[in-house]
Amino acid sequence: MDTIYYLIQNMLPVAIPLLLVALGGMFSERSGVINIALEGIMLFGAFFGALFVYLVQDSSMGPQTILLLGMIVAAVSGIIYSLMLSFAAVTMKADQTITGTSLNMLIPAAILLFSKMYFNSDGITTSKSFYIRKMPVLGDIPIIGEMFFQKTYLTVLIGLLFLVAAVIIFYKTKFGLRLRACGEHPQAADSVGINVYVMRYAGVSLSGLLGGIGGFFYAVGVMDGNVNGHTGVAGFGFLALAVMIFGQWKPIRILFAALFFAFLRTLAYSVSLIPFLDNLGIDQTYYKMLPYVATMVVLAFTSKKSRAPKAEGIPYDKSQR
Amino acid sequence: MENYIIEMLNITKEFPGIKANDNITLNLKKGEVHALLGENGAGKSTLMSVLFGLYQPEKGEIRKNGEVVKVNNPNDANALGIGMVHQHFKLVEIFTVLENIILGVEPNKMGFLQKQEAREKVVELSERYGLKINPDAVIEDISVGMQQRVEILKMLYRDNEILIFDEPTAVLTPQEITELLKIMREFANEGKSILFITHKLNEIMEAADRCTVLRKGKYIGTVNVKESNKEELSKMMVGRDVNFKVDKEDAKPKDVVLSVKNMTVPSKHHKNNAVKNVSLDVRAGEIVCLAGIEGNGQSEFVYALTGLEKMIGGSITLSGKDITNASVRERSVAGLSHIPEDRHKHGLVLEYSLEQNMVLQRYWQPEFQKNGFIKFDAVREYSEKLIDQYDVRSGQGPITTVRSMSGGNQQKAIISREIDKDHDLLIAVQPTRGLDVGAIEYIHKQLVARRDAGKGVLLVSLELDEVMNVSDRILVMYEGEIVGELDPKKSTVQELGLYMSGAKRNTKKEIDNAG
Amino acid sequence: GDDGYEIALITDKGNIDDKSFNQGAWEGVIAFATENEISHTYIKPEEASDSGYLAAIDLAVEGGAKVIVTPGFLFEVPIYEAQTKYPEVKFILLDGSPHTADYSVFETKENVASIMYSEEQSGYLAGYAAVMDGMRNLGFMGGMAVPAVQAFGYGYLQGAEAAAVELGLGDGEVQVTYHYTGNFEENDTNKATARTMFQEGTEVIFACGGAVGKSVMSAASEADTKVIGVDVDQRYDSETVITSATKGLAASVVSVLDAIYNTDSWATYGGTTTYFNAANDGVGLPTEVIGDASADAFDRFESFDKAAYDAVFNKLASGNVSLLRSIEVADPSGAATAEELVSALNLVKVEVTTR
Amino acid sequence: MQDKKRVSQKNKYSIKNITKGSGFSAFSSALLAIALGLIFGFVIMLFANPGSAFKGFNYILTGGLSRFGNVLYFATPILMTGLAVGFAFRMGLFNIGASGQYTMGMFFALYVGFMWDLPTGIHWIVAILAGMLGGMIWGFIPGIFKALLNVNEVITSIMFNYIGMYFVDMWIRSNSTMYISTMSRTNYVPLSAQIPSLGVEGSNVNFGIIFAVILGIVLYIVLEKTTFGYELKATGFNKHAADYAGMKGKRNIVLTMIIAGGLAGLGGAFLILSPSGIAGSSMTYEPVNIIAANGFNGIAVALLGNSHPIGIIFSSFFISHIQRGGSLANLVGYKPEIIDVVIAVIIYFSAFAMIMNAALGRFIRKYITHKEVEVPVIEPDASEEIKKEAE
Ligand SMILES: Nc1ncnc2c1ncn2[C@@H]1O[C@H](COP(=O)(O)OP(=O)(O)OP(=O)(O)O)[C@@H](O)[C@H]1O
Ligand SMILES: Nc1ncnc2c1ncn2[C@@H]1O[C@H](COP(=O)(O)OP(=O)(O)OP(=O)(O)O)[C@@H](O)[C@H]1O
Ligand SMILES: [Mg+2]
Ligand SMILES: [Mg+2]
Repeated sequence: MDTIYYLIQNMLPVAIPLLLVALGGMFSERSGVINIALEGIMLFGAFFGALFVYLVQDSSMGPQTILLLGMIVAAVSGIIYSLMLSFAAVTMKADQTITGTSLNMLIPAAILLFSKMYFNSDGITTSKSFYIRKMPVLGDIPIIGEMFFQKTYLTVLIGLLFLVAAVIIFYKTKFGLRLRACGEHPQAADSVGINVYVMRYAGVSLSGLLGGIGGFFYAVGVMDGNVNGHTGVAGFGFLALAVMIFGQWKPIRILFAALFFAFLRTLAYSVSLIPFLDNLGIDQTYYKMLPYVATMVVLAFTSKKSRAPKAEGIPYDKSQR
Repeated sequence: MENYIIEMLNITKEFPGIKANDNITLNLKKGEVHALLGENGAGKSTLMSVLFGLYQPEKGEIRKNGEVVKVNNPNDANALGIGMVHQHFKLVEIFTVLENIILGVEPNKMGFLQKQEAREKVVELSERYGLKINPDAVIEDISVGMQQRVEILKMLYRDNEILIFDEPTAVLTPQEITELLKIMREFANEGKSILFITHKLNEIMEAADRCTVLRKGKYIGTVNVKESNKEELSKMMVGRDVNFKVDKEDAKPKDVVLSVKNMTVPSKHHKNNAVKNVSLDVRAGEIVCLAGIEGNGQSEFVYALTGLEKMIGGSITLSGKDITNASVRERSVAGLSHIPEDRHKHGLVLEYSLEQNMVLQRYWQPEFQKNGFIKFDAVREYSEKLIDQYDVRSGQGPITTVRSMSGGNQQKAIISREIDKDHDLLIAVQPTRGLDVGAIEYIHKQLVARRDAGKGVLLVSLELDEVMNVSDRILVMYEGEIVGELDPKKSTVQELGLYMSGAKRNTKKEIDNAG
Repeated sequence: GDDGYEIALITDKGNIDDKSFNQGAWEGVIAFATENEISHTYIKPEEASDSGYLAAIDLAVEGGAKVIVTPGFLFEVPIYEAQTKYPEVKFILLDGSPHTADYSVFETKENVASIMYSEEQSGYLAGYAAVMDGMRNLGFMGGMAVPAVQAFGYGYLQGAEAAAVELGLGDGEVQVTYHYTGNFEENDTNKATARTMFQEGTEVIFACGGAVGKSVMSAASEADTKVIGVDVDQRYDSETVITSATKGLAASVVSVLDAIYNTDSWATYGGTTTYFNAANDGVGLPTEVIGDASADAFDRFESFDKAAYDAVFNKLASGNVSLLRSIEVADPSGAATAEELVSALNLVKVEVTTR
Repeated sequence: MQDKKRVSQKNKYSIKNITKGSGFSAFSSALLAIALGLIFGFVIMLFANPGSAFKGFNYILTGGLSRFGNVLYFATPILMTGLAVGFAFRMGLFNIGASGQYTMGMFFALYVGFMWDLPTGIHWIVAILAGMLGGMIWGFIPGIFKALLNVNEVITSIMFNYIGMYFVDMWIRSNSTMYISTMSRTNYVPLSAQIPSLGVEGSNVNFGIIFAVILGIVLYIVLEKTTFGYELKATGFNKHAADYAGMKGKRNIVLTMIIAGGLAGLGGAFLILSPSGIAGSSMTYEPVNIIAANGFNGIAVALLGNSHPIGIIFSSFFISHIQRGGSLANLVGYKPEIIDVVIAVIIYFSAFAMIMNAALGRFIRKYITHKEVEVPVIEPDASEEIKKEAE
């Protein structure tokens, strides 16, 4: 039982960034813009979130307050960075994959440059701990409390709130309806007076917001509030893309996909706790590959029938018939 | 001055290199059905898009009830009570009917959708006008006719009083057309004003009060339909007398070239099969036409025939050779030429030059390559020959990028390529779609010439006139099955329509006897 | 400065904040150069290869460097070349001694100071202290199995064994989980590994791999367990750090630079290999808290104190304890098996599991 | 569409003569993007340290000239990965997996270099070929996933970058001939397996660059002169038309990915088998679980070179050139990462440089040749005649 608690407690802080970023990708792609830049957006958000933490960590603010403020900083930075994507992809009608790739290349280099210039370092190292031993009230609920609200981060709770918000926005609001229309049939949306450009900017900006927060939550829950230009977010942005595809561009499925990956990843590092696996004596490396291999296996089975938003990747041109 | 609800005065709209609308004036009375007639590219859709706010004209003004209004986008149009059913439906396929109807004018409380409210209104409207729909059906699952009803409901839902129909009948069966025209009249009687675009003179005669004719972007005139006739209208439209009949002699069918037995093809869109157990023969020296309303399996049938899609049952024999499992290339070599339905999707590599496209089916033949290296001179020579022979016009001849060519000439390029290639059977799928009268005439001649040269021709068309005029034998496809065989000389368009809509069908035996 | 930079440090693969060689050496350079107002810089090689390092040295010389600090054994071959190529430039090579690529010739020219550290002594003190303090379930997380890390680790085991013997514990009563992370990074893999170890009951982990320590500390603070730091005194990085097995990287660089610029005694270092060990106070556990003379550097132990430390340190310094710094390892990655460790290091009281 | 037509009608003064024209505009677009990227870099330098900005910028622009051997040396691997990305791109495949293919190629080359005993003169050639094979295998996998299972190659490639890297690192660490644990890196490659040097003083530039350039030219010929190239580009432009024409789309996808992988693998081999100026030394590899950056630089090279093999040759030289300059800028205190930033910015702009360029061109034409540009208005049907006349 301890092991199960342990696995869940360790899985969630990993699953949440994946979930948020994949949700971000979903908003962007369902509005019609392929967002390969998620990796870069995450890193950008993580960097500014961490920079904020670094600047205020010695103040008297409590860690959870700092975390919330840092989240806002990360969200805003994510949005700003994502505007570079929307500008190129929506306004300038540039190739979305190329733009995304360039944005992914830009940010690690910029972090290295900046950090070396100002900190003589490869990134930002903070010293604030955001770990929560036990959340008040919630942590006392039997079983559930120990699984979800002990030995964890506030990010888990916030992440789940974001999921709920995303589902509601996506399916229950007029904004969501319009956004989805733009990713499927922008001409149709245009013909009923929806501004496709604005909706795509909105979709990409939401991915910036969620990507930035996801990046910061990755930094908090996985990297202890640190960020550097070398490891970046370790391919989490790309994994999130895979999660999004696996989740068929739908929020609840994305949640399960994110949990699935996070579980494998946690398992990979916890082999020695699980006697059955430990006894197999398989090289650690294979476990490290597991999330990536699992992605491939899953995609191999789901891709045939996977259905991407119809208009994604195609710049919308009003004058094109 | 009469009391017009809408006046479009001196509208000029240019696209790069082309004046789509040149000083056009159009007046719409309240409560009338006003037809807009013109050849392909005459500027009808453009004019309507200007009215609907999709395009901004360079010159001219729009008035509503005598007051100048600005229509900068569809929202403005909507506010002015103008609604439009587009030539190509603008529906989001994965949305439900209801979602499509409310899109853009969603009833909401603080941004949250209030679908129940919308549903009530939609159901009420659909009952009132007899536009049967299921609000929860997903668009991709419903028929084209039903989709059009959704488009119409979209306008009604917005309480529009000026309704624009851009070629609404192109995709409908004669029966559905009659139904639609009735509904349009009903709208007019209710006081709504209708703008109705069509190429079909019959429809205008039947339903319209007045008709405005455009030609090559210019305004030709407006007539009262009751005081005019088909001949006058068509003359206004093309500027000369039109010969609607294709000159050809009777067919002299010889051996069977193509024999399809029990073909079954699965659908990509729904669970049913798109083509169900279809058998047919095409003989040398005849034009067989596969008629039917779009979406009844003709496309899938052709794709399976040419090897672009997989079939799950049946067999195909071409000139005595079994090609059931052959690849696209093998079928082509065995004597199949294919003028595809969608020239931009399948027929051409738009970024390639004309000459590169001319050898799209043949680049691998020894004539054009040696050890894998392309013989550029041979390609040039060959394409020049085709260009010359088939009068394919383009800016720079063989090196023109095909994307820059007009649709008609793109089509000519494909036809020349497919005809010139050694073949026993020519499959032509909607070869005249979107082309003007001149080009259509030319293509019909070519098809007949192929027939007369002793080739089999399988024509797939949605245009009833084309079907009746060009073919020697008509097979009607409905919901993936061949439901009737007709002799064009002995049947009427009405009869054909009944088959197409599934209202009438031959028994299997009758078909066998006829064939 | 206008005429370029007089002291240049070339980083190996990491950056100067790697919590390891580069950082230690760079701190030494900064400390000395700022105090003495000498221009200084660091250069990252374009390519992590011998010729890439040599090219970086070329660039530094081109930029006006008179003294070049090269942290890490990866510079052994490049320095062998450079010492002849630039006879007028002084090189401080940490943790290595110049030789040819095929190891046929070892030669440290007059213009090269080769510096080595007795990490096994430092590790010994850490292991000894932990067991003496009452801990029985120990962990070791090294970076990669390079000589310095191995020496720390082997010393750690030997120290634990020595303390167990001294305490008269039974065979196998002390358990050590021994692991190389395969990198010198702070990352979630390392943190998860540490977490897992703590979850299994490990009381303290000797985090011996540069930035790996950050991961371990964070895992420890979450699990309420302890960490032993490495290289420099890491008590300021985290409350969980009870002590650190230090080696005087910065101090040694400062000493050599001081010899060059201030005391004119380059000859003591130039042309030879100098060992920094317990005897010359080059390694050990911290005994003072910076900025607070009255504070007790051993306050995070339960019972182990300065007196106990001094006793064991003096034994080492006097050369009475002989320690193994390297052992025969079959695995090509350099990771020893439990059996290899137990037999080569004569462990009886200490039981080892590797991971 | 209409736009191009108009130009072609008036080709007396048009700058776009379809084939040459598009090449030209790609070139000038690249220049525009480069200029913007460099300006961006300069602005950063001004911010960081205004005093040395001009000196530093001058290093970046011209520094590479004095170290031409190294420019070529460092261009070799990125030229190969650039070709790997660019070639696949022509087929419409975004091969972001060049990194993994490169790493695999490097491992295969190393393996043959260390484990096979072959005569000097043959050994390095076999090792290079082995590298190619390694890359091919790692390109084949995403190809198969794409062709048979319809899995997006971008995701597959990224996953296989990681998988490949983990495999290689594991294999290397467990091989005592190849790996020196005390150095945490591979051993020196046997002399017989090293590629002969070109003997440029102070540089390891070797025959690899010559092979790489030749391969670039070969690819150009394949793409432009052969039926395979014809098929490949046709598929890239319009895969439906390719199917319609009976081209074997799936086979071509797999083949393209194999070739692309082989190219990237060669890049890895060229790099790891490079000779060293220091006797007995060589390139080494550290199995520290880091994705090879040269694979990603290849994306930059390919995009800047407009996926055209000859363009890629030049863009690899250019990128290597400013990278060397960036290292020199170290001398006046600038961090070489600035070059990576500049490159990323260049790619960002190059994604829509064509559009900017066209807009710029229109603008210039409008104000310079004001009258001529006055678009002759063509009536829909009259257009045919006018085109006829223009011929
Ligand atoms: N967005 C556009 N950009 C450039 N040219 C256009 C555009 N839309 C229409 N045109 C051109 O303007 C002319 C008029 O087109 P329009 O669609 O209005 O014709 P139409 O009368 O509706 O023809 P059809 O009967 O084929 O629907 C055509 O030559 C067409 O190519
Ligand atoms: N959106 C557009 N932008 C620019 N040119 C266009 C556009 N649409 C059509 N054209 C051009 O206008 C001319 C005639 O177009 P039109 O739409 O009437 O052709 P079409 O025969 O209907 O062919 P298609 O079915 O391909 O549209 C062609 O030269 C075409 O390339
Ligand atoms: Mg139209
Ligand atoms: Mg048309």
